[in-house]
Amino acid sequence: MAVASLDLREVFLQKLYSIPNGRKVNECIQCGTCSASCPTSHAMDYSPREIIAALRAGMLDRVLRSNTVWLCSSCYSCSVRCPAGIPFTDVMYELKRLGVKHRIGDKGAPNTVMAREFVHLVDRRGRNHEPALIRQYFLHTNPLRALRQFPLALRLWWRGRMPLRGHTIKGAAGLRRMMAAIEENGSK
Amino acid sequence: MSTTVNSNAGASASASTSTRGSDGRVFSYYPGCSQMAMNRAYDVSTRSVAARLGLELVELEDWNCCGATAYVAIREEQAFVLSARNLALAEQAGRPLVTACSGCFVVLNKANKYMAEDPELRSDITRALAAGSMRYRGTVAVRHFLDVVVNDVGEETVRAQVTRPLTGLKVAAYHGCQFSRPFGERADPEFPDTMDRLVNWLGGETVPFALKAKCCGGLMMTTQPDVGRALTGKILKAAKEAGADCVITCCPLCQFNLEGFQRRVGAAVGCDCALPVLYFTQLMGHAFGLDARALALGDSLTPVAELLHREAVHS
Amino acid sequence: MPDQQFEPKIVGFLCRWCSYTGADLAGTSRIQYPSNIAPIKVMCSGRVDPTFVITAFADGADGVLIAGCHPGDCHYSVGNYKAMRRFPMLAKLLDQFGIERARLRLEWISASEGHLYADLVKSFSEEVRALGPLRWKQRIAPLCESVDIARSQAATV
Amino acid sequence: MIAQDEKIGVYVCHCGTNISGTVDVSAVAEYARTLPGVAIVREYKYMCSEPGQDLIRKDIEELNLTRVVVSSCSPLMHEVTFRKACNDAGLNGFLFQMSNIREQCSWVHDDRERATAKAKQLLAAAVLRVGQQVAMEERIVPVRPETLVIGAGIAGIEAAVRLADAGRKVYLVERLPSIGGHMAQFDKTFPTLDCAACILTPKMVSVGQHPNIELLTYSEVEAITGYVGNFRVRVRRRATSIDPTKCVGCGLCWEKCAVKKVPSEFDAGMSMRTAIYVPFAQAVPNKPVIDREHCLHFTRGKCGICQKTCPADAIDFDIQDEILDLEVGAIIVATGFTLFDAGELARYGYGRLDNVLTALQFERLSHASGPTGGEILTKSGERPGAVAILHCIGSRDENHLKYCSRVCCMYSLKFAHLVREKTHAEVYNFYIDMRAFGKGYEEFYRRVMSEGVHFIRGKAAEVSTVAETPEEEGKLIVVGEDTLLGVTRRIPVDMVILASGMRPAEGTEKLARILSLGCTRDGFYLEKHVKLAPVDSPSDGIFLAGACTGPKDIPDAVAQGAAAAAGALSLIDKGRVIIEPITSEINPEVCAGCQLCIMTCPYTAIHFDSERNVSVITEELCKGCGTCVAGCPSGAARQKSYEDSQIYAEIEGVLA
Repeated sequence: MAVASLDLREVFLQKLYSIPNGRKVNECIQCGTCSASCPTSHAMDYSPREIIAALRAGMLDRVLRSNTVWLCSSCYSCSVRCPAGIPFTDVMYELKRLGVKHRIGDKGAPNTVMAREFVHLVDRRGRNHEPALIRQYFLHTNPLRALRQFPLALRLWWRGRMPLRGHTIKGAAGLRRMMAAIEENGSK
Repeated sequence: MSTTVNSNAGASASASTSTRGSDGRVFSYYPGCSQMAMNRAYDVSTRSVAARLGLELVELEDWNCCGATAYVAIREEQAFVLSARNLALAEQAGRPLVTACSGCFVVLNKANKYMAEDPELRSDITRALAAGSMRYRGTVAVRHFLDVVVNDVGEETVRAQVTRPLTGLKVAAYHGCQFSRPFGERADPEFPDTMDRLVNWLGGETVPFALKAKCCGGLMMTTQPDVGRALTGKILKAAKEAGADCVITCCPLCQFNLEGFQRRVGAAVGCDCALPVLYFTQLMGHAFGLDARALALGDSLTPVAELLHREAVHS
Repeated sequence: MPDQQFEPKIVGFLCRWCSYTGADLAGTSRIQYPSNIAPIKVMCSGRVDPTFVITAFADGADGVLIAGCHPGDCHYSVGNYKAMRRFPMLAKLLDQFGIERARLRLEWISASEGHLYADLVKSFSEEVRALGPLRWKQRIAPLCESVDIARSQAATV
Repeated sequence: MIAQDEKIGVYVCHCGTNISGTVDVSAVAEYARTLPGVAIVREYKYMCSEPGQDLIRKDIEELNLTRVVVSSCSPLMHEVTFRKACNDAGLNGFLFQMSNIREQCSWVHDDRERATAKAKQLLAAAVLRVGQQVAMEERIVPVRPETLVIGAGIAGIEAAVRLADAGRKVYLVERLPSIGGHMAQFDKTFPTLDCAACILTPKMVSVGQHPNIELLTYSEVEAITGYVGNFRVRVRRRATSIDPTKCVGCGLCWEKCAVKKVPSEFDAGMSMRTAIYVPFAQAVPNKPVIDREHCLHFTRGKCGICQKTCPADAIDFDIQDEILDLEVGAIIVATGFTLFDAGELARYGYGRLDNVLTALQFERLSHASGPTGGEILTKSGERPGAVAILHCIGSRDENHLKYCSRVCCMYSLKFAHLVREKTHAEVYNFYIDMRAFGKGYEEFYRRVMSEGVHFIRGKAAEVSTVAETPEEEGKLIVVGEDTLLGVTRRIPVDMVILASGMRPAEGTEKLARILSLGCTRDGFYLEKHVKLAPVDSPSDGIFLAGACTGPKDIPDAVAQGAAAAAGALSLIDKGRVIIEPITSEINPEVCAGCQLCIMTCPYTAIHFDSERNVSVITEELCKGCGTCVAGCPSGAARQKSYEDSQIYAEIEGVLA
């Protein structure tokens, strides 16, 4: 049973086509430049080229369930090399957002957690606070692994690189109002 | 007749806003969240060398998160709002915006461009900003500090500041991804030579370094350590094999990945990956004769001070 | 909101060498654009007499386009420069009549720029649509006793 | 205003479904009946066909039509056809008008109602306009029998030889010191593998010896004036510093030349040449030139060893550029292509890494008279064990050349074959799509596959030197996805050949301006019609051949050269040409003598008759731009075929 319904595909295509040059996915010539340029494609279930093939075949479900999107590190190598001018990094972002929003794609769990925690922090304070982010991240993923990071954390703390308190911007309330406004806009 | 007057007025107005920035000396400085915590050395050294070069970096008042990679992955328009708020603040200040963080640079620059290109996005963001009583007209230039130093300040001024030339020091200039990609406005997107030129002005030399703009793995060092280590490992290995004494970076995330995990990374790629890693600002500051404190050399996880000390003996 | 019911009429004076050929290319490439423009072929943008423009407005056009070869590419070396030099004076004349300057455009379209021609027609149609109908009879005709007077003014440009 | 007694025939074309698919042709025809002066309206499937034209001819004869309007395609397409049909039936062809309801209506609007409304507008404009038209005589001018051919690559050579063999005089202008073009640099030619020199050299020799060909090498066209049949051409012959009447081409001068380190253009930088040089052994003319940019006599004012050495006393440092003014009836442009600069794609390492070659460099490397005598060797002089050929370098790429360069697949196959044959190396072709469309091409592809060449379906992403395994140490590692496997492969090789695409030759844009030719977005010359008039330029009397209109292989370039020659010949042989009467006139009765027109005329075609105090146009010089008409304050100037009254009628029509 496909999770990604036709509707979701429509929503995705609409979003995809709204980004600059998003429509160019239709012009992919399947040359594989993206895959061979991607520093992490070896670890992906589907290479970037295959993701585009799957998208065009309407197999959004397959795409979202793969680990591929969460292995994109936004290095833009594919985007600058793509002979069809496809902004593939932006396509990946769009897929990440779709997966997160519809909670499809468990394979990306650690990255999803990282991204969610990041958003929480920034929404609250207006800025990121790295020590808090890392703490939250390991709490929600693998607390045991946090222990292994302890020596590094200690070294950082020792050098003053792990400040305990984060900073909240003065305009936090205003920023929240802006976020509310854009949220409302998006739900229209 | 009236149009002539209007266009003149317009021209002089825009000229006055741009002159304040484009005399090339005064910038709104955007440090970025990372420089407030784990990578404060970059902030400290950036401010120190800027002062030496006669650049006035005025910290952007009440700046917020740029809307970074991790944020865009969850919510797009919100991320643009975050960027836009910073751009609006910079516009208010009437100065171009400079940041030393490649991640922040790409996010702010991209938001700026996309808003300029996409009227629908622009109007959505304008409405959101208005909810917080702010406005962005799209007049701010977003710059990377490295680009400003090399392309605006330039060779003559930089050379004039050098008191401890980096004679004999072999440097791997690791530019990373997001300094020159995706737009490649000021440097080749795949083979940037911005830091190479700079090191040369400082009296040092850079080694041929094929992986100078390959990916360090970014956040994956934490979320997918196997993948991250392999990427970082390749870079450190290649730098070592090229005969580099150290690696310099222009991005806090690259810096952290390259310096923070060298033992485990070495194990992953099966070679010794221990190599001093420092910000280009630290290296530049050292050549300018600035002391270790002004460059926060003590923050380093790699033996940077020792390297520079040795180097100082050289010269 | 622009009046969705209003379909502006635009007359396009296209030079035969570049712009008319470019518009033909948009056709052979099947690039779609709004039907608001009606092309009139002239040999050179330099042939476009200011009175043509005034006549078009007087006869009911809401917008007028003059399109020629890019500067430096004129089939007749410099005809388009003449058009260019005439243009500001023509714009001033429009001011006198109270016709919005945005209703008249001078653009360069080469024989290979079918896509640009289509884009131009799209954007110009939208712009004129936003301005609304010209209403020469109500707005401008009272200012000059007859179209001939308007034309004769144009002839001095 | 259309006179009472006019009888206008209106013909609306369906053009199959090209027009009728979008425009309601019957509604347009119905509307035409309401227009003033219209006597008969017909619609027909294909007006341009013989039966379609017959309709017009018959109606003119039987109904005594006084004017004719056809609503169909662009006048640039069929105006001449219908005008002739009218003439045939005894109606002056200038009493005919066309309305373009295909290119500028049915093909660009998908809304049936709106397209139909617009077709009506355009038809009304044509009917009102035709009412203002007047019968005119066609202007007939003689055509000069000489032809100018610009560019002496294989297309230009073919055109020149064909014309010369037909007994016509040809001026063949070539920018470089020798004719031959790129083909002279090639080793073998696909798919037959015959050697380029073997088939080209005889042609080059015949050009050099042909009594009807005046060869102007080391020369460039600087200016062209006039019109079809009567062009005046200014050619600059660059100073060669050699007196060709004395030089016997013995070669002593370049043996003695002190400057020996100029990268050879002919060898694509793979060898060095001297400052006084012949580009290659079979050059035509086989006489040297002095490259003044590098010659010590010109750069430093000393040295003159060549002059001292020359037994024929042929070297003359004082020779100056020479300006020639030629008169010709036709012009053939065959300026060819230049290779895409692979250095723009830093990731493939061209210019940065040794043994990364362009296609032309490989041609020279493999050529028997090339820098290695035809042996395929790496820079260190060894035979490669593995060679990669990367297709589509620069081509089919949004960021560089958007088009397919057409020849690279085939020359890559040729390279693969040559490498296998000469070195037995493993050969890896990284390709996106294999395009083998020509005669014998697919068969050649099969043959090369059977020779054991590897084909990897995927565009190479980069050439790396960072080894990840011991086998990769010291090699060039080509990284690309094998898209058929879905696996990224790293292939260590000793040599990489970049199959660079083709872009317009340097100077194409400049010549376009000189000749008033249009260029496509890619920078190649625009043909009059890409399918039906591929060797005609939009300007009468100027023809296009070879790669100057887009990438071509040798057979296509030769075919175009011959076709362009045929075009020029049919023009010349006719001896006269009909010129559209579009010139301007000044009515001396009305002219106020202000002389504004004299200032606006781009052709100095207007002079002032001080006796009568009026301006006068010389018809032979007027090209019919109409700028003087637009600028005439008194309305004395008028342009035939584009009279003010006709334009006004058209304005009225489109706004009706």
